[in-house]
Amino acid sequence: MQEIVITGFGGQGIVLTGRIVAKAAALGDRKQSTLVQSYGPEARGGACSAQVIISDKAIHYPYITTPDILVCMSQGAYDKFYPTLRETGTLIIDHDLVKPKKLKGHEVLSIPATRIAGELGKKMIANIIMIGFITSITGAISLKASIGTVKSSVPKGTEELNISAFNKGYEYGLALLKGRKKKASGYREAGT
Amino acid sequence: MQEIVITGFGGQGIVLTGRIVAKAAALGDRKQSTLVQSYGPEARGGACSAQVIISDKAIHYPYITTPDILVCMSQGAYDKFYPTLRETGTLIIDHDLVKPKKLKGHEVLSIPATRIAGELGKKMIANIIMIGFITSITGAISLKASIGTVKSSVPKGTEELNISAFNKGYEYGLALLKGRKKKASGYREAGT
Amino acid sequence: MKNSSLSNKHPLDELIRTDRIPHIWCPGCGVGTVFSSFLIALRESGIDLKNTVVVSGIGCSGRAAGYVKLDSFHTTHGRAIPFATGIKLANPDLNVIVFSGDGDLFAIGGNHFIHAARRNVDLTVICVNNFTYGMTGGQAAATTPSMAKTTTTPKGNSESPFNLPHLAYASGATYVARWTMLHARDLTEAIKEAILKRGFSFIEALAPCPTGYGRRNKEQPLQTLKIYQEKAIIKNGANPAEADIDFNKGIILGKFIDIKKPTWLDTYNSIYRPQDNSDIIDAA
Amino acid sequence: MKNSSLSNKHPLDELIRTDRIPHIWCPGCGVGTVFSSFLIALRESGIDLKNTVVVSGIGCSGRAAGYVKLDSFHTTHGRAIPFATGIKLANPDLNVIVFSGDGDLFAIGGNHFIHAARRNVDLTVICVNNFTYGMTGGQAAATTPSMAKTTTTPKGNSESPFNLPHLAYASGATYVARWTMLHARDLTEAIKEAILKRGFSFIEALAPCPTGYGRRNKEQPLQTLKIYQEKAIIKNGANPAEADIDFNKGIILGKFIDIKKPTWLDTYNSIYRPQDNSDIIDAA
Amino acid sequence: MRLWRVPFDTNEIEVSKGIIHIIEDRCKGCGFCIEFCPREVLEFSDNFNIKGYYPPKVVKPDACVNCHYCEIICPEFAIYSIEDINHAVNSKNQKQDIN
Amino acid sequence: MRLWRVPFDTNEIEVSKGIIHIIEDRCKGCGFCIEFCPREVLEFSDNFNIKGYYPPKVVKPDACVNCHYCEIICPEFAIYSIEDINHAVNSKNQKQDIN
Amino acid sequence: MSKNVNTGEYFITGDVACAEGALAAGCGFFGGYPITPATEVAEHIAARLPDLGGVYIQLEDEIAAIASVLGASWAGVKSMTATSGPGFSLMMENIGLGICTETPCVIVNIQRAGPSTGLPTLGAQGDMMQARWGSHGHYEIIALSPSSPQEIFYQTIEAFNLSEKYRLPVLIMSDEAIGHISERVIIPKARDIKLISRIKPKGKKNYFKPYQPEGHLGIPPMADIGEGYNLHITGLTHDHKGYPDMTPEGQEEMVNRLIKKIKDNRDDIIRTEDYRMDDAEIVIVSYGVSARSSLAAVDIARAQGIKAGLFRLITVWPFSELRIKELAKKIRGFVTVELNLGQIHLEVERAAGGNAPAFLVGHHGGTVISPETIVEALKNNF
Amino acid sequence: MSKNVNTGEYFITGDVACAEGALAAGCGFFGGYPITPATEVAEHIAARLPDLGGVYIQLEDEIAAIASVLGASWAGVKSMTATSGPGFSLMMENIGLGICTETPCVIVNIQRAGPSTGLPTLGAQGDMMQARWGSHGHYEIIALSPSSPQEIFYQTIEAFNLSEKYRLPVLIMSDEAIGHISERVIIPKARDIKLISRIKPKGKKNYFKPYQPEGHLGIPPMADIGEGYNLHITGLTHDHKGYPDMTPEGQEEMVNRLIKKIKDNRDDIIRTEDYRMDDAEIVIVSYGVSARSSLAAVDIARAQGIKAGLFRLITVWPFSELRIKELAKKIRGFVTVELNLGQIHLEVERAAGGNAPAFLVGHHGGTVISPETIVEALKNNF
Ligand SMILES: Cc1ncc(C[n+]2csc(CCOP(=O)(O)OP(=O)(O)O)c2C)c(N)n1
Ligand SMILES: Cc1ncc(C[n+]2csc(CCOP(=O)(O)OP(=O)(O)O)c2C)c(N)n1
Ligand code: SF4
Ligand code: SF4
Ligand code: SF4
Ligand code: SF4
Ligand code: SF4
Ligand code: SF4
Ligand SMILES: [Mg+2]
Ligand SMILES: [Mg+2]
Repeated sequence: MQEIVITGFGGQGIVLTGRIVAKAAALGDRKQSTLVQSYGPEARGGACSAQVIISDKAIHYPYITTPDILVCMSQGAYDKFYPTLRETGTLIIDHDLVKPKKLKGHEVLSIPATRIAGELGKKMIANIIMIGFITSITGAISLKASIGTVKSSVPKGTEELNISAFNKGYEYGLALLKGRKKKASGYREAGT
Repeated sequence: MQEIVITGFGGQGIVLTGRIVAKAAALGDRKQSTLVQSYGPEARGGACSAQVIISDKAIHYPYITTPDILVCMSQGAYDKFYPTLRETGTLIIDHDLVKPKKLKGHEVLSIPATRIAGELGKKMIANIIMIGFITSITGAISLKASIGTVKSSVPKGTEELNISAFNKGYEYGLALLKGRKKKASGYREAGT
Repeated sequence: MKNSSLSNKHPLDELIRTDRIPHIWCPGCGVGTVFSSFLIALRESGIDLKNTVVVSGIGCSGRAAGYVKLDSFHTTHGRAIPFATGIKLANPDLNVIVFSGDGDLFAIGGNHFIHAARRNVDLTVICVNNFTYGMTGGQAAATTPSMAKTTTTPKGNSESPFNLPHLAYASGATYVARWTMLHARDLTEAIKEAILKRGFSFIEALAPCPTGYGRRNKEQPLQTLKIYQEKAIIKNGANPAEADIDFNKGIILGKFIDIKKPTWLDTYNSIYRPQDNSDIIDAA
Repeated sequence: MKNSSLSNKHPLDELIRTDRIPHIWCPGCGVGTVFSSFLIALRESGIDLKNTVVVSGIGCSGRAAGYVKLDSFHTTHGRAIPFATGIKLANPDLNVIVFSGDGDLFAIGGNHFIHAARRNVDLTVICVNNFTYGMTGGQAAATTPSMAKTTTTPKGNSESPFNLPHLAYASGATYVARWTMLHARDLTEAIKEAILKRGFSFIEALAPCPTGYGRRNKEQPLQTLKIYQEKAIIKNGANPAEADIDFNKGIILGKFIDIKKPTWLDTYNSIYRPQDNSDIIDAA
Repeated sequence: MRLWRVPFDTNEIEVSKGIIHIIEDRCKGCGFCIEFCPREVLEFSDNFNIKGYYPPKVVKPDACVNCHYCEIICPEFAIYSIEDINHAVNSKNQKQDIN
Repeated sequence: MRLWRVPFDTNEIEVSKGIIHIIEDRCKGCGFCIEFCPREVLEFSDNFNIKGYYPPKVVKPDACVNCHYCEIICPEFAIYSIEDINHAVNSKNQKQDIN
Repeated sequence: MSKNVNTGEYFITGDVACAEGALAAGCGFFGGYPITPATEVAEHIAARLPDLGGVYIQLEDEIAAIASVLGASWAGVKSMTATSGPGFSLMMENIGLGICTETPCVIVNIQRAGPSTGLPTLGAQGDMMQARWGSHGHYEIIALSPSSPQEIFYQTIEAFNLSEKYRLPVLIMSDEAIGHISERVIIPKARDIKLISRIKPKGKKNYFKPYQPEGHLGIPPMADIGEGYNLHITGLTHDHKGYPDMTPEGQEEMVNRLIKKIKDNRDDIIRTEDYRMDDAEIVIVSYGVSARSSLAAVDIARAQGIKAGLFRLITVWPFSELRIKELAKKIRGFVTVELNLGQIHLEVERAAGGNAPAFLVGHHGGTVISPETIVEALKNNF
Repeated sequence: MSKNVNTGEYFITGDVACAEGALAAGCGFFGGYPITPATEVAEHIAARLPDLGGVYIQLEDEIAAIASVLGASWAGVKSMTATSGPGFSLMMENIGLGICTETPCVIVNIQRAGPSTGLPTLGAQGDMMQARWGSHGHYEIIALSPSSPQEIFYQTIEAFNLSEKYRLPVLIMSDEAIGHISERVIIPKARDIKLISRIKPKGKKNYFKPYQPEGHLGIPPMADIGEGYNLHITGLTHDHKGYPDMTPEGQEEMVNRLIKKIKDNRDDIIRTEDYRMDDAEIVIVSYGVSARSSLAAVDIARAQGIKAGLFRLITVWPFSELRIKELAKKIRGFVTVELNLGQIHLEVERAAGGNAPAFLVGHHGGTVISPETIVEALKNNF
């Protein structure tokens, strides 16, 4: 079972991100999954989060108190949710929007998703980049399921743009993983 | 305890009749009394009745199934209510409006209240005449209480007319009682 | 006496639930006359009566649904119009007529009236305006004339009444007329027109309520009718804003509004299923 | 830079619950501007603010009651007007202002509006008309233009909107005006006039809802304001019946109605306690 | 009882002759038909019906022009007229009748 | 972003001079004040505020005529002007300023 | 003020007595809408109130009526409305607003037989559970049920007192029978009527928190409009300041307070009456008009040697749970008598907790249960 | 017709699944009014229904919405509306009309936290007793409570079936959590969905009595408008002809019928689910989203050696009284888990009748009860 919390502010497509991840797991990877979302006290804007659980067994209680994976796309969200992340959990952030503070030993996996999106000419697409990144970094959902779900979830005519955004995120993740492996092995080498 | 049911059709002042009798008992004679009224299924017009209980003790259940005194001011009301009259009960009718049928041995105490009212020039006053008649015939309420309550219950300026109507009814009752006594003694004489 | 006869069967009997006659309306009440005009209009309109339904709210006038021998509904107080709207939109083949009182349609039900008029739902709404809540014994209504006595305004009504045709017009009604029950022929004609009208049509029928209203305002039913006769000013096409009811100066009667507009369903169909319904839209 | 400066305190802060700022209104939402105009009007009117109360229903606009630092009530959906009526009649010394949305005042609350107008209860009603239900995410409202896209009319609205000034007029309102939030000065003036007006006064303030309405109809807030600017036709005294909002042909703005009539309380007092209140009646 | 006498429906009279039918026991005695018959055909009867009301009776049978007004205005479905096919009259006759 | 430029409030200008105050962290960046200032006094700032919005900044301080329009139209109580009592201008000066 | 109190002896209906009670309690605003069999309450008030300086207004519907009553209450005036089933149903949403905003007022329901339009002119006690649960969300309520015109007079005063003391809408759940019966009603002198008014805040106006509980009852003092407190009042979940607090914690704090103020003060709120209960083995639980029949039934039953007693609920809500629990341990059984098919009976059964059987003498409505029916049931079940 | 059924696999919210269920059931009329968190039901239907030949209309308020739904049903079309607490309160009067006139339709309540406006975006199960008792007068109702989007899909179909079969408004008492959670939903083939429609009258049209019970269920066949039966339908107490019958006897006959058709057919109506109940000593009674937490709690508890089981109410009303009675005799106790402060719990307690203790794990709303909280309660109470 994997418990993923994706957070940010209204308008960043946080819920859609969660929906694609959860849907990819359910319909693509044929696992069980649930998505619940929550908004802050305000009607719109403000903090916003999506909680996704992916599991091989039926999920009864769909709420997450201590996520395995926390994705933060805003500082406010980071400040609010970081304390809930498990000790063994994975922290993913948008590099330019979040400055991690008070880290309790988690490695910070960051991607400048919003910046890349800006470069692609569409700020709104940062969340798709993030999905790509999550896919490669966490392996919570398969590449096939993820990319297929992105394709079927975006407006007609924008598939190409979105897939290329997805790929950017995915590859950024792969590269990071490689680097991390190297680094990790490097450390090990040094250690031995 | 005396259970009085006054009946007729809407517009005859049946409920006011009941109210005056019950109020006279409660406020004039300082007894306990209750008044409940009921209309037929129709919004207005149709059968209409007032149930009055007069008692020296508290009255808990204010509904009457078998009245001691039944006053009928319409044929429909007679047809409906006569069967409920106690064996020992008193039957009072408006002479012109009710033709008693299927009598079970009750004496019929009748007064042409509506006709007398017509003679007084105000048909609407028949019920006050009836109150006078009830007062003298039944003794359920005292003359003083009854006349006082009539006075305080009718529109200002109409007191005199109403009192004279009351008196007509009251005296008609007295005369009837006298006649009845005579008759009764006559019968006895004959019997012995 | 060959020119008159006693009889058992009235020409309208086929449209009445005779097993429920006599109805509850008081002697001298005007609701029965409006109802009678309505039945004649129904008959004369030539519409398919099997596909005609009458919906009422609660009140003396609202009892009409219980006497007409058609599919008929006596709903909750004020809700005849949305109930009728559901009927009409669920089965557009039905002719849907609302027959109810001023309190029902314009006090508690006022919002439904203005919205149905705005939407131009194809309903015919007949309002018996007796200036009071007859059924509950004669309280002030939203139609009660200023200074009139009612059980809740014992010294006179301190409020001003609605001008119902004006309200109907401002809300979007496509047919608006006012008559009194004394103008039974005009009223019948108007109801017939309204029934045949495609769109939201509204008829205000003034009628005496001797029991609830007349009694307290010292008007015998025949006196009320006399006022209707003497004060009536027939002004077809009058501006509804000026169609006041003033029992001293005059009661403006007539057909005030009769315009063409696509109905709610016409527009809905044209937007949401243009293929299926081209003929219906033409008919609008 | 002597001609500008950063600051912490706004001149309206004394009228705002600054501990609740930022408010919930979206960037580009017009409610805040109408609210700001309202506060300025309040201040400029010179009325006793301690005796002034603001009542809202439910909706984004209805949140205004939560931000104004006066006695203020956020009631139930549609019921601000009767709630306010209770306040006013229970304590006539209070200035009672209703600030709410088009859905609140004219969909669910329509009946209360027309009746309060008919009665001429001395209230000021400010309606932020953003042509939709903003709070619930942008469904069609009774004010949504024909063919506009909303979450419940994905292919376009099949209904026609109310002409609110016409409805207000037909119901009996004594002061009726319409402005857009862009016409902030006129709006402020109008609100001030309405507040000082003795009688039922109504102001419709057009405002963008970029989140609920603009987004689906491809209007950025500034574009909406541009339409307000370009299509505005100011016609004081225009016949409300002709004061339509047509985003192509023109949006008629102005003060349409300003008449004198005794208020509900004036008449009630004059009938039911003439001795006590001769002065009040004079003032009407 | 009679309050005024302006034939209310004068301009609507059909030029024919009617036979009036009365369902007496339905009548509630409101007098609408009597009062507003343009030809004064009706009067209150002297006998009350089972409900205790005084229904109308026909007092000028020949005057009836079958205008149906009594029929429409009756709130009780208690009166109606039927054309007397044996006594068709033209408008001239009609006028004379009245005078 | 700028869509058009017809000084919306021209006929309402008070002939005085204003100092603009901006409460940056209240701003939600709607641009109303910038767009509709009759004197083009304002522009979007380059830095975002704590909420992530770009508030206005004053770019033509001398042009401000203290008309308060930005103040009224701002939905966030984030901007206002105060008369610069040291720089009273008359209408003539004002006109020259603009040209 | 003493003009309010019509001191004297009258022969009047329950509806009129209710109206007189309201006036005696100082009611200054009545927002009405006519409905049988409650209309006479409004009519009597409409005639009397203007002379007392108050206002009667008939609104466009019952929703507006209750909304206006809430508004008037905040304007500092004791306020009420009266209705019957259909109108009561329409008021439900705004009764919830009254509960949530802690607005004192009185709502009279002269019950008629339902469901729906039902029998408008005939009585029932079918809205008792609706009184408890008719508005959405979880809350507590106070409901009284009078058994005579004299009692409805006093209970209306009591209802105002409770509503002012505990800050909530208080219901009078009467019925057509009591509303329309006429009996002697004695209206005492003004000085013999004890009135309670909302507690007013003290201290600095700027720091006033309209929902900060105070005193031993835990009720926040209430500022009226125009007193300078800049109140903000909302039906949203709110904190002590009155500001929206859209969190589960805020919800818990608020709802707890609304519930506890009633639950913790049950002893002060609940009024009941025992009749021949001392040695009763069978306890009739009843209220309103049914309690009159029950009382008569107790006498008949006793005469026949059945040890019956009547536990009469004057306060129906909150329910006398503890007393029933206690009784259950020592008696042979309960019989609930009510003009419905078992509403308060459910509570009796629940509270009896299996310690004593509970039977129902119910009725569909449209009449009054006769004492004989009750005695019959006592015999059949025990 | 099969266009109605969106056969396939989806990842959708409960609200959308509810809408799809309605369409699959053949719903042809939706009378709506937006309210969080039920709006999405309407929005989805608004987009889909016109293509299927049906009509979505948004009314001016919830009262109009329910009234239009009743009207549409009589026009022969399966009809529904969806709302949340405040709107549900407003519908109460006309739900009573639906009950009294025996009008099939479906009303969905996606519950949010109350009372009053409360927490519009956060869930609760605070309207459960309102569902049972919210309209005036005494009546019975059917209410279902789904625990997942897949289940709300099926229950919506089931609700239409029950409403057509038993001729009454059927309630779906869901909650924000289920309305807004997204999960996999499988929509089967049209031919695998069993639909029930009202029984049509046979025999002579002139003598048709719209309220004459028929068949083993005792439900009157239903004629639609326009079929030539000259129906008269009223919310007044009525006889078999549909005519007003303003007598206590008429009342008894009618109300009895309305109640018996539900009570006598409980076995057919009530659906429940047992989870690890075989040897359960402690029985959790729950429904809706709370039943999900309860199910998780059962597993946790079992893992800790506590013999817990879940008795899940799918049909909440009529209440599974008999089952609880039975269970009470053999288990150690009940724990009711619900997002309110004890509503269904009252019924559990009553039905347990003292044979087994009943505890409550309740909550004020605005969140979901966690499995841990429930396990804790199991441990503390047993
Ligand atoms: C919700 C509700 N409120 C009040 C009533 C009581 N009531 C029944 S009829 C009526 C007034 C009817 O007035 P109107 O529609 O003018 O009909 P009329 O009797 O005058 O013909 C009222 C208030 C009710 N039945 N339901
Ligand atoms: C009885 C009830 N029904 C529905 C709702 C849901 N609701 C909240 S706000 C709103 C619409 C508000 O629209 P409007 O008044 O135009 O305000 P806006 O948000 O557009 O400013 C609705 C339907 C509610 N709170 N109560
Ligand atoms: S009370 Fe009035 S409206 Fe009702 S039947 Fe009698 S006269 Fe007609
Ligand atoms: S949703 Fe619309 S009305 Fe509401 S705050 Fe946002 S923009 Fe304004
Ligand atoms: S039809 Fe009737 S109204 Fe006409 S003339 Fe004959 S009797 Fe008179
Ligand atoms: S109009 Fe009808 S009810 Fe009236 S008197 Fe004539 S016949 Fe009788
Ligand atoms: S006050 Fe504001 S709007 Fe006016 S000129 Fe100065 S900056 Fe521009
Ligand atoms: S109007 Fe206000 S919120 Fe908008 S940009 Fe200017 S300062 Fe910011
Ligand atoms: Mg009326
Ligand atoms: Mg709006």
